[in-house]
Amino acid sequence: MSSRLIVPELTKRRVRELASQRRRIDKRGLTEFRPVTIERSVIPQADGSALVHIGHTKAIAGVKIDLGQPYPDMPNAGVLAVNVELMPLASPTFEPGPPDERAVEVARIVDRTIREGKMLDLEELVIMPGREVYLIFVDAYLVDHDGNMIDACVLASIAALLDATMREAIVSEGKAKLIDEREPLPIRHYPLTATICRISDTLIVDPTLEEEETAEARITIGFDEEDRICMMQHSIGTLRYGELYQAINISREAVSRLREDLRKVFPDAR
Amino acid sequence: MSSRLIVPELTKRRVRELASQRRRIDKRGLTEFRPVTIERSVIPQADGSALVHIGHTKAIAGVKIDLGQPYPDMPNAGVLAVNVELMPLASPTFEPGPPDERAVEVARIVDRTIREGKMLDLEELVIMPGREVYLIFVDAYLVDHDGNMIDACVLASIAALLDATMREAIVSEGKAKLIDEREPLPIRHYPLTATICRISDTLIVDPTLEEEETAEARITIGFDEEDRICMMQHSIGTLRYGELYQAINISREAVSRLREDLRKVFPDAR
Amino acid sequence: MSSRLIVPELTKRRVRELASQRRRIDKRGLTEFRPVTIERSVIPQADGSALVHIGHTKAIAGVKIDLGQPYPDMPNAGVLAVNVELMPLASPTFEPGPPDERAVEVARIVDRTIREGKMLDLEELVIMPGREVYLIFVDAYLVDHDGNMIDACVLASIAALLDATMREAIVSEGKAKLIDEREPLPIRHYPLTATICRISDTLIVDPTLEEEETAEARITIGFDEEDRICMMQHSIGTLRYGELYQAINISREAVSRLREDLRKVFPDAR
Amino acid sequence: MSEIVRRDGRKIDELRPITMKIGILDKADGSAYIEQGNTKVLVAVYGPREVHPRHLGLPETAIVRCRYHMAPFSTRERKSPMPTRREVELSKIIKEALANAIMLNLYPRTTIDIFVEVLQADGGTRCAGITAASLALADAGIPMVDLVTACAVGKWNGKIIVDLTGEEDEECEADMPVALMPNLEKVTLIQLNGRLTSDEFLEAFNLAVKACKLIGELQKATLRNYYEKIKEEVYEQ
Amino acid sequence: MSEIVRRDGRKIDELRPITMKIGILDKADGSAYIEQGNTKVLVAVYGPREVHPRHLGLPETAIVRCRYHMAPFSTRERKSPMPTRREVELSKIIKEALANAIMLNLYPRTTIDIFVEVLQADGGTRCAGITAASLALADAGIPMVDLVTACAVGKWNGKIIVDLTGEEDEECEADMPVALMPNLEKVTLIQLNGRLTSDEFLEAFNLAVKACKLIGELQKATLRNYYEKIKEEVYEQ
Amino acid sequence: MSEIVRRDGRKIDELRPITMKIGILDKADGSAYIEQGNTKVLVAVYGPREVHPRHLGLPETAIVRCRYHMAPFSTRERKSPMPTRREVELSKIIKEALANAIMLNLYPRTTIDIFVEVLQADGGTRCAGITAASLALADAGIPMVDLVTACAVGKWNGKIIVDLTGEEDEECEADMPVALMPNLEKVTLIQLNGRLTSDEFLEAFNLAVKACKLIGELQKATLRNYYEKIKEEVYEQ
Repeated sequence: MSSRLIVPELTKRRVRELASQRRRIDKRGLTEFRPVTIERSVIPQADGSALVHIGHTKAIAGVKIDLGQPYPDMPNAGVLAVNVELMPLASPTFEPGPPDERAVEVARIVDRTIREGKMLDLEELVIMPGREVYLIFVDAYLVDHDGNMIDACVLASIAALLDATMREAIVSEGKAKLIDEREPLPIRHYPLTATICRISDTLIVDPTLEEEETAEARITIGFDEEDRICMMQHSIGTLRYGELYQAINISREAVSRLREDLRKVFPDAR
Repeated sequence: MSSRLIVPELTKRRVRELASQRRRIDKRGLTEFRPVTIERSVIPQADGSALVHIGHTKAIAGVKIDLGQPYPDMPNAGVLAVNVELMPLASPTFEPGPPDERAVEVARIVDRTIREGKMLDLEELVIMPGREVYLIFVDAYLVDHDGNMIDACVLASIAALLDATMREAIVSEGKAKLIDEREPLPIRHYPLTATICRISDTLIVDPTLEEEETAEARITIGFDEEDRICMMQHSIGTLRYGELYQAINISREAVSRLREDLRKVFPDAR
Repeated sequence: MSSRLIVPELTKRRVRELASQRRRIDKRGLTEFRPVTIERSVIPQADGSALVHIGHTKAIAGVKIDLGQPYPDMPNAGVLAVNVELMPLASPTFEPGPPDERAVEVARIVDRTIREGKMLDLEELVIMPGREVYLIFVDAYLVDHDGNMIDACVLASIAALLDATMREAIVSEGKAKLIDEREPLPIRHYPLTATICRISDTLIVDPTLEEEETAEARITIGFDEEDRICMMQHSIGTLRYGELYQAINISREAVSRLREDLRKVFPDAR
Repeated sequence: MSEIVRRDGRKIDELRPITMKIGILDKADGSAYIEQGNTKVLVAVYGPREVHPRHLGLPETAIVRCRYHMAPFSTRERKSPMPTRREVELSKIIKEALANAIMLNLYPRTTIDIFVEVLQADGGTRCAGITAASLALADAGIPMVDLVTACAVGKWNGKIIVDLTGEEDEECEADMPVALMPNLEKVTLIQLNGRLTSDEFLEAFNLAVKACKLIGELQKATLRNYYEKIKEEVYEQ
Repeated sequence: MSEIVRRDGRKIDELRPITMKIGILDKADGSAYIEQGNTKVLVAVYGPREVHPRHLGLPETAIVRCRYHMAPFSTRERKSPMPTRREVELSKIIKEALANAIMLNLYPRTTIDIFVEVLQADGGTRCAGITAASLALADAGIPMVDLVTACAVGKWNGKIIVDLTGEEDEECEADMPVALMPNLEKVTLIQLNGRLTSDEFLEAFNLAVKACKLIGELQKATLRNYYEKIKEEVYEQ
Repeated sequence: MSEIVRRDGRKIDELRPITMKIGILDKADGSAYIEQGNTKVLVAVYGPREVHPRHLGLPETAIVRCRYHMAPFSTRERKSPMPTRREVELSKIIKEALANAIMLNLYPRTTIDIFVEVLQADGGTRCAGITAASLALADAGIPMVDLVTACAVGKWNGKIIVDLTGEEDEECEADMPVALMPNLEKVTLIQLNGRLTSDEFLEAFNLAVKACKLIGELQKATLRNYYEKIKEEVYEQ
């Protein structure tokens, strides 16, 4: 990982000054996301896919579905495997190679948002208990990094799962096989996340790269469609107790606006 | 691996001077171990465990036992797998990452002491020949490194195996399963090692870190309870033929005293 | 990988000067290989083996044959696995560790020459379709690197396969087993390669290390015994269209002379 | 709120028995050991020391590195010694939780290395690790703006409970590790796995604050005893 | 020679529909995206920039590094994200194909890093990658002696065809990716998998030259449009 | 003591046929090849040369690095080319066995790299490797205080025997590789796998000393012939 500073100190100072006046460098409202676009089915060869833009930040996610064995300790559940890569083409600070701790953290956040937010009914993905289940692979790739990679990777992954269909399985002579008929995934909930930063004692949502590099604290909070908190990850700095409560309120509203964007592309999503 | 010297040249000179007068920096006798303590069952979650102190040097070993397939070329033997890690918390010169050549050497010494010393009757660990056997995992961790990591890791591993019990296996419908009844491991022999260094032409047993870093030669010799040599590893420097014979005699006696310490904690051990 | 230059600039200049006069530093003809020797069965423990010299460049290849599962998408074909290592003893610029991009490229070239040149009838290597087939491992090791490692590794691998025999397989109770009777491999074609370099607008065959380091372009072309092109790899520099055609003609003739050398050791080879 | 409801007989707001020891390793610059119920964690601190490779050092501040690692024998099934993605994530998260308390600008161009080794895992290992690491940092003489104290809370069987065991962790509806600087009233780590309503979150967070205060008192008492003992030893000589 | 014979209805010398975009990434110094039939490839260029570690830099020339990588979802079966030997080889080969066109001596001691990411693979990914990388290099403002343009040809069902799909690639008797500098009439990459007679080779190579010329025109048109648009944007301000 | 008892008809104190060659590689600074029965080992030495990365060099002495490696085709079952723990251990042990004989202080800040490649394994590969490496070091012109000579002894079928084959190694009760500096009468490597009484150890060790002396004579004869040949070649010119 290169240690070279990609945001000049001067810019950081400007970001801080503006924040202390409750303003942002790109003139957005404090609790406003950058323009969000969601394109579905961008990779027809995948079982599901989506490309999302959050401002200049771009992430693409693909879902591949196969048959295989369940985990030995979970014979009655399908397998969900989430992988995130910070592609070297997304930023001068990313390098080829196995996922570093930042990529692993984002992968774990995406995984937990889907899993703990109960997005999928994994028990519906069992074909023969203990022997044959669906394996759902979600691969999210950050393609252009202008801040807030977490929400971008979560949004792309959720959208790719909503976009996905799986081939039906038939069992004959004790062996499962996929046929060409397709059905939607057993989606139960619609978790999404919003990331908050504190700069000069001001909380903002959806930080740009400049803001993120300036931030004193960062926390990502996920909500399902019933406004239950389903994921939290405090990943930079410290938060006063009151700020934590405030961050929850801000992110809850930001997520519900983000959910509108999602619903435009997936009308059935709640 | 850091190349910084952790024992100052001045100390080394002092160690050499004393050795040439057949004395040691901590006033021990030449063939005397530092105080040895052995605590068994320190990790109740493991099937067997022990924490040993040899002076300030500390090692902890845990045994986990599971069912699995034998090696294809040894269908009639249980599987023994020994792993040693020099934990980065044990010394400023240890670094996180896969075991380096020092750790691999110690692991191989522990493995050979157990295996060639015929400690376990591996044939007793077969449930269904060629298909299902006990897998014995021994993980030894060096926790505090003040010299003589080899004897510490051997002693902790041997003690953890003596401490261990395994769940009984029942076979039904051609499949083996572990039940909650426990039985001791099939222990046949009681190998132990003692490490000898040469400093200023004087042989000493159980070197401290300062002595080990000063040593001109090092050899580790293992004996079973019938005083048969069951392991040798010459790992630093050269030895005159006579020194080799002398080292064998010194280590034989040191091992028999170490065996007393072991017997206090495991009265059945020979 | 060390970046130190192993061919001095002065030598390179001399190589260039000579080439511009259509001469070579070792006085060879432009389209002439260095002396080639092929020794077969050098590793009796392997199922097939060969050591080749091309001038000072030496490569050794061994073939090991075992039983195993076919690839899921190719149930009716035996498995061919080619591995190439540039052994650190072959050159001051090679270092221990997993194969670097040069070794991988050579391995892929050897693999494609055998596979696309249809040397082996992989379908003849099936014992039970989808379940049990022969696995053919070809391991080629560059032992001394004085240029043209590609042709040396290809030649050693081809010779080791021609030298190889495989144990016959019998099936009993649905399981395949190898017995002690041996039969030759199902060889169908005899691909070989020749490598061409351009230096000072002159094309030469079988470059020495000095020539290879001076070369402006390099291409390796493989032919089967019916003079069909069966492999091409352009690996350094650029070629004018006419040079490409010329390179094909030169390498075709060089390969047919190399085939004479092979036939001396394997009289059945075409 | 405090009737007995839990498998191990604890009240919902009751911590497991906690033992802390300081200065137990000879070679480390600072070390501590904690037992919280059956969870056993050993922590060592090295530093401030030179950074290798040197270009990783920063001109105006110390860097903090952390490895959270579980021994193969620490879990019910043997764990491979290779670091899992969970261990990589927790290493990062624990590093952040502690770095925020350390006066890093006192030691430019150096590194402070924290090694958290889980010897037996029965729930709450990252929190026990942070609590112990805080003591090990103090033992190493590294100035902090406040101790860092951690405890998990969660929702189990419909109730908000504190300090989950491994079994409770597996069965729970939500699990929320929290690390605080209790005097400064600042959160240095918070994670949530599972689902909570906002009200449940508030209840859980308040319970975590309460638990951390208790554990913070234990930390301070442990430190006091340790320094007393050292003082005595010095006087004796 | 041009009757309809192929599974997708194309003539034997007919290219698939090609779309190219330039400058689509914000952070990269140069970027491009290509769709060639169902093959989709994204390329970014960083540099010329400092080399890390520094001893890899060369005193008289820039170095070029390249990573060709397939996304796990790009293939029919999910591909492990770990680089395969094929990806390692293609990274080297693509690097050579492009480095020969770049005026490397203008930027001593620097590196030019090219990242080729295959998003969907349906034949011809290395060629599409080279074609797009050439545009990304132009977008990064890196001087080249000529554009590099690539296209695969092959022998399928006894006929020499151009621009093979994934299906044709699997079924074909020979597959030959070619990259050219079309104005300079120089080959910068040629590989052959499968068997061709010398006559078939000539026919195939000529077809590749023809295809590369066409694709080269598309590259130039795409660049022209892109610069026009930039110019307009500058005037508008 | 010397009746025929062994599977291959050898007496218990009889070595297998040994062939040694020197200077067989063109690029290495020194090289040697040994066949001991069916065991075949190739060794190359590079150095003294600059250390990379440079901070590994030592100001007052050369360092020695060694890789012991078995070719995939060297064993009965194909061996994965990845180094096993056994190979890592033997690399370390062989390095120590040889480093003790080299006058390291003549070449401060350099490295001497020894590559031991087992081409065919039939028992005694580490010993054959050491014997050959000693010749390769001489070939590289690196001053040593004595040659290093190695041979395994063991207990097989109740008898102490010398120079075990692979088959004897598998069946034996004890296997003891020994490396000596025969003139200085110093042990530079000794390992024991299996069990021996002290008396058996003495018998085995004496047998090893005897065997090493014989092998040492062979080494010297091989070196003599090699230098003669070089001298002749020089005179001829």
